[in-house]
Amino acid sequence: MPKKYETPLLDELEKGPFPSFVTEIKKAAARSDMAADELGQLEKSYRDKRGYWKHGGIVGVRGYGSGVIGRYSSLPDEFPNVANFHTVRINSISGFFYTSKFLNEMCDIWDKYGSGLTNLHGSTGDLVLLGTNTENLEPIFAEFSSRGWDLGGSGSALRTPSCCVGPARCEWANIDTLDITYSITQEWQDEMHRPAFPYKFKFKTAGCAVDCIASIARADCSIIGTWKGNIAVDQAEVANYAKKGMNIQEEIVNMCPSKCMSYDGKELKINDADCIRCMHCIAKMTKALKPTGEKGATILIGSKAPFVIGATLSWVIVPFIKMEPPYDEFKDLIRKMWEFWDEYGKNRERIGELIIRKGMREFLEFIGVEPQPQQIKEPRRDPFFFWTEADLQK
Amino acid sequence: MPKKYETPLLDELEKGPFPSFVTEIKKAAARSDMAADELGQLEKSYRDKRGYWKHGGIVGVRGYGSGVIGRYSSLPDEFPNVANFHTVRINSISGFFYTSKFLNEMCDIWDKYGSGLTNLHGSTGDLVLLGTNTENLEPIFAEFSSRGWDLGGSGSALRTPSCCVGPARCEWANIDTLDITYSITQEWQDEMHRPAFPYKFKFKTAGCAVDCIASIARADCSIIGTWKGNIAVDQAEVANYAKKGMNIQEEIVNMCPSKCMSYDGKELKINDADCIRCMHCIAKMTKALKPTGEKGATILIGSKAPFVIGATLSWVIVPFIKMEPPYDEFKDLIRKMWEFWDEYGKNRERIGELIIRKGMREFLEFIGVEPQPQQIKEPRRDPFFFWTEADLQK
Amino acid sequence: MALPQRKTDIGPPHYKDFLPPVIQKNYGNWKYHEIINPGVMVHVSNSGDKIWSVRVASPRLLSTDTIRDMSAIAEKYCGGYIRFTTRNNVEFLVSDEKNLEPLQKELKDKKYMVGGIGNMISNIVHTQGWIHCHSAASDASGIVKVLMDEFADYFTTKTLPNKVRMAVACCVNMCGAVHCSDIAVVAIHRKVPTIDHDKVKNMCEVPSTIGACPTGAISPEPSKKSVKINADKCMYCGNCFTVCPPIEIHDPEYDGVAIVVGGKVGNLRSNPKFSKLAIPFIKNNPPRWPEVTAAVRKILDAYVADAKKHERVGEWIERIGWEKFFKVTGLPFTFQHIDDFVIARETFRTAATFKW
Amino acid sequence: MALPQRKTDIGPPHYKDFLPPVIQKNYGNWKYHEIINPGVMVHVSNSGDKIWSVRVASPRLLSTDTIRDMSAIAEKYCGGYIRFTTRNNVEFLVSDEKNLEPLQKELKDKKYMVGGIGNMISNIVHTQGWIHCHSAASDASGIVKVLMDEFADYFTTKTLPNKVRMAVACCVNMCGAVHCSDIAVVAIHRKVPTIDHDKVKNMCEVPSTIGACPTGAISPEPSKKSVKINADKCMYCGNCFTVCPPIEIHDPEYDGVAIVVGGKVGNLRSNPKFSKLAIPFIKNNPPRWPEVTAAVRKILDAYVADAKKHERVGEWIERIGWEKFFKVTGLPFTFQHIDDFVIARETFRTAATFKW
Amino acid sequence: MPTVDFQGKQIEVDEDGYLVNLDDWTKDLGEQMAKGDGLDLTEAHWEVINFLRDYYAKYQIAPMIKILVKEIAKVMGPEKGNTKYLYELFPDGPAKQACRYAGLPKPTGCV
Amino acid sequence: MPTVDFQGKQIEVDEDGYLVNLDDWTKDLGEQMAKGDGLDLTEAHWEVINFLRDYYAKYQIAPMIKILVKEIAKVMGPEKGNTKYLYELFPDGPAKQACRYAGLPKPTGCV
Ligand code: SRM
Ligand code: SRM
Ligand code: SRM
Ligand code: SRM
Ligand code: SF4
Ligand code: SF4
Ligand code: SF4
Ligand code: SF4
Ligand code: SF4
Ligand code: SF4
Ligand code: SF4
Ligand code: SF4
Repeated sequence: MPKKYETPLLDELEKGPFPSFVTEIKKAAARSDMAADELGQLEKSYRDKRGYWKHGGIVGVRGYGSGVIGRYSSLPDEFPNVANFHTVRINSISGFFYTSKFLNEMCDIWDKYGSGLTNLHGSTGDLVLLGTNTENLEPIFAEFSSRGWDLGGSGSALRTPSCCVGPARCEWANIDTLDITYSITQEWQDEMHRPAFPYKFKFKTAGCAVDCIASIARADCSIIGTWKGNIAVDQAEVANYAKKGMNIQEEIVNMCPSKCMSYDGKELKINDADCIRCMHCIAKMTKALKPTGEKGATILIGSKAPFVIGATLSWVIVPFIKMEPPYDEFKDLIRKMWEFWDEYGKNRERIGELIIRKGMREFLEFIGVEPQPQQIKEPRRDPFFFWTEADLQK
Repeated sequence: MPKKYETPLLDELEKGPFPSFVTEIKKAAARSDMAADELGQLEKSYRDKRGYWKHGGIVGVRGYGSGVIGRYSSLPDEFPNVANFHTVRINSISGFFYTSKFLNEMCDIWDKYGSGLTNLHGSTGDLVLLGTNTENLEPIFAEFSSRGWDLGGSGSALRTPSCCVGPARCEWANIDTLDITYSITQEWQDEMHRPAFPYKFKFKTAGCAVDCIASIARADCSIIGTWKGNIAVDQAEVANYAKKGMNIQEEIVNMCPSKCMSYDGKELKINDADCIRCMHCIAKMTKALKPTGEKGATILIGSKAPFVIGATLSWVIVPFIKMEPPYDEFKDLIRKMWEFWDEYGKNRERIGELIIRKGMREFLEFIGVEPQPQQIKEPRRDPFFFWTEADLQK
Repeated sequence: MALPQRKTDIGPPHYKDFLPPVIQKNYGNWKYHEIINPGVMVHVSNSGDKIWSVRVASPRLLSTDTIRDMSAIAEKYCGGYIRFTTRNNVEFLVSDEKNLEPLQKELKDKKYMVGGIGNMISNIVHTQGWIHCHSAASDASGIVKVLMDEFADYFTTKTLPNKVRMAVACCVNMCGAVHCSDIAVVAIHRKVPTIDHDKVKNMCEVPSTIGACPTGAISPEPSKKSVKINADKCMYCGNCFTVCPPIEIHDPEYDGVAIVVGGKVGNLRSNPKFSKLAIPFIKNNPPRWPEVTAAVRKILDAYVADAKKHERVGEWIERIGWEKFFKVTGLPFTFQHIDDFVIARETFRTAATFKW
Repeated sequence: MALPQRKTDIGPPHYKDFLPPVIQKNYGNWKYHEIINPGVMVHVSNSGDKIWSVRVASPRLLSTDTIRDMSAIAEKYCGGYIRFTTRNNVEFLVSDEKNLEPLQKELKDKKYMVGGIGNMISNIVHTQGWIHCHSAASDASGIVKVLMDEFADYFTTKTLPNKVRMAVACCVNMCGAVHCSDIAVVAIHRKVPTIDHDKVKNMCEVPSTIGACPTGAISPEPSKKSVKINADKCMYCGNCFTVCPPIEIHDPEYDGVAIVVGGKVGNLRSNPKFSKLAIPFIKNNPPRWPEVTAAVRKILDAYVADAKKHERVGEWIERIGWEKFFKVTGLPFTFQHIDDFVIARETFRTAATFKW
Repeated sequence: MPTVDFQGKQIEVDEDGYLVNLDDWTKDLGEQMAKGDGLDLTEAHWEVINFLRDYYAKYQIAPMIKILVKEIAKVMGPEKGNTKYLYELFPDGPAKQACRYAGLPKPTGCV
Repeated sequence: MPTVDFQGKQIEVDEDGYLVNLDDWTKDLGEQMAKGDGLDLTEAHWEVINFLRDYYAKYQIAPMIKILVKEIAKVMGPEKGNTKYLYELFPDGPAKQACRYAGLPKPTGCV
């Protein structure tokens, strides 16, 4: 029987309509010593208004440098069952699809070797097994890998790529987000499991500019589906939207950022040459509007959290690239980017920070991409700029 | 008889409809040795595609550290009459108004002591006497100052303040630009004539947000007239504009940046609370619209040319201040700013650069101005910020 | 019991094996979707096939008990097919329309919170907090819980001008999308870290520690083989603490959260935007952080009252102007709001235009 | 001849003494103005009084001869009252309507170029160039002359969607408003400066020189009591040359001009804007820089063809997008266009939206 | 604090077995740590460990993996200049094992 | 290059009279330069000149005027800590005269 802690503060968080994480921990704590001590320590944190975990430890499974986040309690005597309490990152499925069969198996293993607590999912997209002891790591890995599952990334390595639901259940996907994610994950297993980069590297793939995976905000490489072609308009459906009460002028035409639409009460017209493919009109009138023509992706690089130079959003490197299996052109491009990073990156320097430090020119020349106005919002303002010897001879 | 140079290249610049500066130099060169050598040296520059002037010299008049720009030819043997060829900056009149009487007197003095060439005006706003020898400086100063004129600024000093034509001939002036300029010029003669700042300091005053003196782009302190109150609409005049062919919806309502206007074909309505006083509607319909209520100025600080950190535009420090003679509140504010600059400014550091380096807080606290959202376009994005001990106790 | 044979570098299973048959068949061939109610949407394929998704809220931190329960439900109504969304909600994937009602009923009976589809407040992206991270300056799960309780009706029934994406991060590492959320909470410190000098030389790489400081506040202290911090330059970010264990930054007395607003990631209408500081600090007040929910309520209410249809929070604020945002919300404007970090000058108002 | 008694610190005369009586009377009491033609406008006071302004172009560099001539004209028609504009045009201030026609006639007869009022190209703000400045990488007056010749009809007769403000600066010190002009020319160098090491120690403050470099390319060369330049970091701005005479940067072979576009200073409609790089380099080709006039013509024509009424160049470009600007003008996009200076990251396209 | 018994002395280590006092390090202690993991340190191992120690002594930081890999390629031949080889030598990874045997501080942060 | 005759030697100066070789400077040369401008250097003048020389020796730059003014205030009393006083001492200005007599490089740029 696991120890039972008094948790008057946490109990307050079992009230209210939203499902309670405290209830979840309590469920596991009923069976697991680890979960019980987690609960106890958390109550103490709530009382003292501070965490009681120490700096990350270095633990893992044989042959891998990543996939496990080491964690030690700073109160091991008080909470011995979380004295060491590491998380295991299981590489999730593209699009976060599961079957009950797998989930039940996963629960069996985790109840046996871990706290019974999970995160579905971690922010990066891993299936996070939340808390186990050092000695259980190898068994857990054996159980999962023998069933065809592998660990995700951590450390200065490729992180578990993730994507939006895309073509599996969305009419707007311009690219096969699930397949791309699967393919790059498989391609770069070594880069994921054996940290050899200057710092972490994340891929996120969205089927369109709606970006339901927030790729532009939190991926070193954001792959965003797009198209080259017109938006086909089904005028009958337009009329339907109007009939159902949509104010097409206000809600659609006036909100188009490139002001390339017009509506005379009957016909909705789009000047496609000026459309910037923001997805607003399509999203709000999905039955009436549909992109046509060539499909592919825009590749953006560099988003990340605030350290050290402030948060960044990814920015355009390649405005358009075809994304068809086996994605060789894309993969070669990424390899060149990594080469650049490998060559010039400092310890704990994300690729985006490096490009900002070195300048776009060095990066683009290295990876062999032409300068294009699509890469920038606006040209430079100050007349300070470089000329290579070759430029001067032109 | 001044020397006559062959100027085949410059002669090309006497062609065409626009008045030719070459013709001007030639006119003066017909009488002045200096102007003649200026012409000759310039022709050589045109041939060799490079200037032939040396780094600025240190020359001036007794008791002043500024007002004269020393200049020496790097070809003194070839062009001995411009071997030294300094410019004298005469402080111009507020609003650049002159009388023929003064202009003629000025020409007399300048023909006697200088090249006969002028700039009306220099970019800062001085009446620039273009080119004379060292020995003529004192006589020139005596001639001008005895007639009630003084030198303008140069060096690390207050520069000649300048302003738009304002209330003298413009219906939109919210403040008396001419009087403000005159008053600060008189107040700070010492600061103008005896350089004691870390670097130059420029005032420019515009009567309204149209900013016909480009104050926001090139003044350490930009004073821009504004109002607190409604825009009075003369609907009859609105109708007149419409009748004369103005598309009020397109040209006025749709172009209003704060989208606070509406027009139903008859009445033009303004939601004044949302107006940002950009001046567009007023400028395009001057007979129909007129600001009412309290008048005053917005004080912005910091614009300058690109060195060292890139060009800057001035930004808001005081959203609204009354500007009435003797402008004490304003002058005290400026004195505090100078104190701050004096305390922390590095050599050749403009006040704007200093504020950027030190942060707005230190500056605002020093000068005693509250933080206000009008000072910024948007709040900070990264959660990195300071707390003073006093803040923590709040 | 012998362990099964481990394998390495096999990667995750192929996604195809986890897709319901109707999805496999209509993969990439969807025509449109319709939102039936905040908890149910249907996607219709060019072939006429349909798939219904029923969404329920999840605290993300799930016990195996709950997962087993969800599995059981999925087996009963969905052929065992279930997915998670990118914001950690659960989606039951229904291929057979007749299962739709019974599924919804069972979910309701079991007190699952159904909703989140459309112009709603969906789940709050968040991080580990006191549950598992050494770096946390507050708890994430607790704040998420109280916010979602407060706004539950916006998940289940009441719609908004557009989606409102919220996030909570337990420190400025921001392991979520706080920096691009409509409304987000980020935990911060406010005191200069202390250094256990004796340990630095054994546990800490001095150059990395110096390099970690965004403001250059750290310099070597050679006498102690350690480092020192210039208190005037330190803005308590904690990055030195991350790279150097003998540095301590937690201070329960002064730790708490900031609230940022107006970010977004989608490209619709306006470009992706960073969140900006709305409230520099609210003290940690567990277990229910009432000041935080009240503050978010204030911002949300102002948005709901004033935004146009389809306008996101950031788009609304940009339309009315930040000065008006502070006015309508009544939030005080402080020195902390004025940027003094790397791109500060780009945030200064280089124009004479603003509202009073 | 004895000199008159000098005075100091008296400042300029009072402006009142230079205002025409009608202005003195109606000072601050103007009601509206009307543009009669591109060379004439009238301001009408609340009292009903009027003042007409007749504007003529000026090369700014004026000989005393020309000034005397203008004075004479002013005396004849304007009671001697004349003013200069902030863009260096000359305005004859007419108080008596009957003088208006004869004045215009005389101006035309004397080949003064009348115009510049309204939506025109007014005079080009510019600087010293080879005429008087050591720093010049090109000549300003010459380029202004050829541009104004090229676009003379936009000064005298043809109107534009809005004012087009041009500027020319002879070096990156930019003693004009190049950085905020609709279209501007700025002279640049393209070669790393050379250093006369022997002179540095006598003529030059080493720390100031190091501090002057925007990119930190300069470091001490203690052996020579001089400085050295890291060629990889130098972007030829010439600031070291400004502060340290033994540094030389002129190189006629490689000096020339860049063209920047889209800036403005007024607050109307959109906020003041910086100019942005359109053409990184055109070689100096005196006396008439035909490539410069052709390039500006190309940009202006595209603006005239495509801009809406009242749109400034920068507003037009922002509406169509920079990618389209390069497309419609046919100007090549190069590495030089991509910012790599202090706020570079703010110029990167952090969105998936753009035109092809 | 946990300790390990080394030649009769109690040496302090942290939870992951890294030295608490770097000065406690000796070659033999490194050998013993490896033995504890079931590893016999060969010359190839020592090549790595020594490089780590030298690098740390010089720069006060552990080298980035890419630097280590390049060094190995230089010394042991290009076919060994990859992380695979490093993991053959140190199956738990260079951070977990090589740095520990080398008596460097525990690598932080990068998780 | 112009020169000045100083104790029989030809000393190189630039157009504005600043030394071309700073090493040529001596106290007497400073005195002579001042005489040329009709000035007799008093102790007050030397206070300024010496400060300029010391400062330059230390920092390799001429002090900003504000620093000079503060120094004077410190040494000579607050009522003399202003530019007016400096211009009384050196009517052509500290840049044009004091720096020149002190044998500093010609101040540049700030025009
Ligand atoms: C588990 C997770 C939060 C969660 O609750 O979901 C997480 C947890 C930690 N992150 Fe994170 N990060 C997680 C996603 C993120 C994200 C979001 C994303 O990947 O989409 C970010 C922002 C995007 C980015 O990459 O910048 C993120 C930015 C960071 C940073 C800042 C990195 C930077 O360059 O600024 C750190 C600091 C570091 O690397 O030392 C960090 C570090 C950490 C550490 C390892 C703290 C540390 O220094 O030891 C946390 C371990 C917590 C623990 O003990 O369990 N974590 N971290 C997420 C990973 C789960 C998963 O694999 O699915
Ligand atoms: C004469 C004039 C240009 C003109 O043809 O009109 C001018 C001429 C010079 N400027 Fe200027 N500046 C002139 C207005 C400006 C302006 C515009 C303004 O004042 O509105 C600017 C941009 C705004 C600003 O202040 O930043 C300007 C920014 C500079 C700079 C860059 C300052 C900076 O902080 O980046 C320098 C460089 C310096 O100070 O060393 C400079 C330096 C110079 C020097 C003194 C060059 C030097 O280093 O010795 C030039 C002397 C030319 C000569 O030999 O005649 N000049 N200078 C303008 C002054 C005339 C007058 O008094 O009316
Ligand atoms: C299921 C999910 C994808 C997945 O792979 O899991 C998803 C699914 C859909 N999104 Fe999304 N979005 C999902 C995360 C996102 C995100 C990412 C995030 O929140 O971190 C965004 C970006 C948010 C932002 O911009 O900050 C996102 C912004 C949108 C938008 C844009 C809203 C807007 O106008 O700004 C739409 C279009 C709409 O609602 O009209 C959209 C539309 C849709 C559609 C209608 C797409 C479709 O045709 O199937 C899907 C159902 C909408 C719904 O839930 O209201 N989805 N959607 C994610 C559900 C998360 C959740 O549990 O709530
Ligand atoms: C005379 C002068 C002021 C002075 O003190 O000398 C002046 C005078 C007037 N300006 Fe101006 N502006 C003058 C320089 C400016 C400047 C400054 C500059 O160019 O460096 C600007 C800012 C330009 C910018 O934004 O980059 C300027 C932007 C305007 C505008 C705004 C145009 C717009 O819509 O963006 C107006 C309003 C309009 O034209 O509708 C205006 C309007 C006016 C009015 C109508 C004001 C009035 O009611 O009297 C005056 C006659 C207009 C005209 O010339 O077309 N004035 N005007 C300046 C004449 C310069 C010249 O010779 O051409
Ligand atoms: S990003 Fe686009 S394709 Fe992907 S789920 Fe969202 S709307 Fe669909
Ligand atoms: S996708 Fe966006 S830019 Fe294109 S037409 Fe629709 S709303 Fe306009
Ligand atoms: S700035 Fe305003 S007040 Fe001054 S002249 Fe221009 S429009 Fe008139
Ligand atoms: S002044 Fe500008 S913001 Fe105000 S109503 Fe007129 S156009 Fe709109
Ligand atoms: S945001 Fe900070 S405290 Fe929270 S999980 Fe990430 S690193 Fe840990
Ligand atoms: S807390 Fe942040 S700002 Fe303060 S010293 Fe540490 S790294 Fe620097
Ligand atoms: S822009 Fe440069 S070259 Fe031209 S006058 Fe100014 S400092 Fe001299
Ligand atoms: S030219 Fe400019 S960038 Fe080059 S060394 Fe000199 S100051 Fe630095």
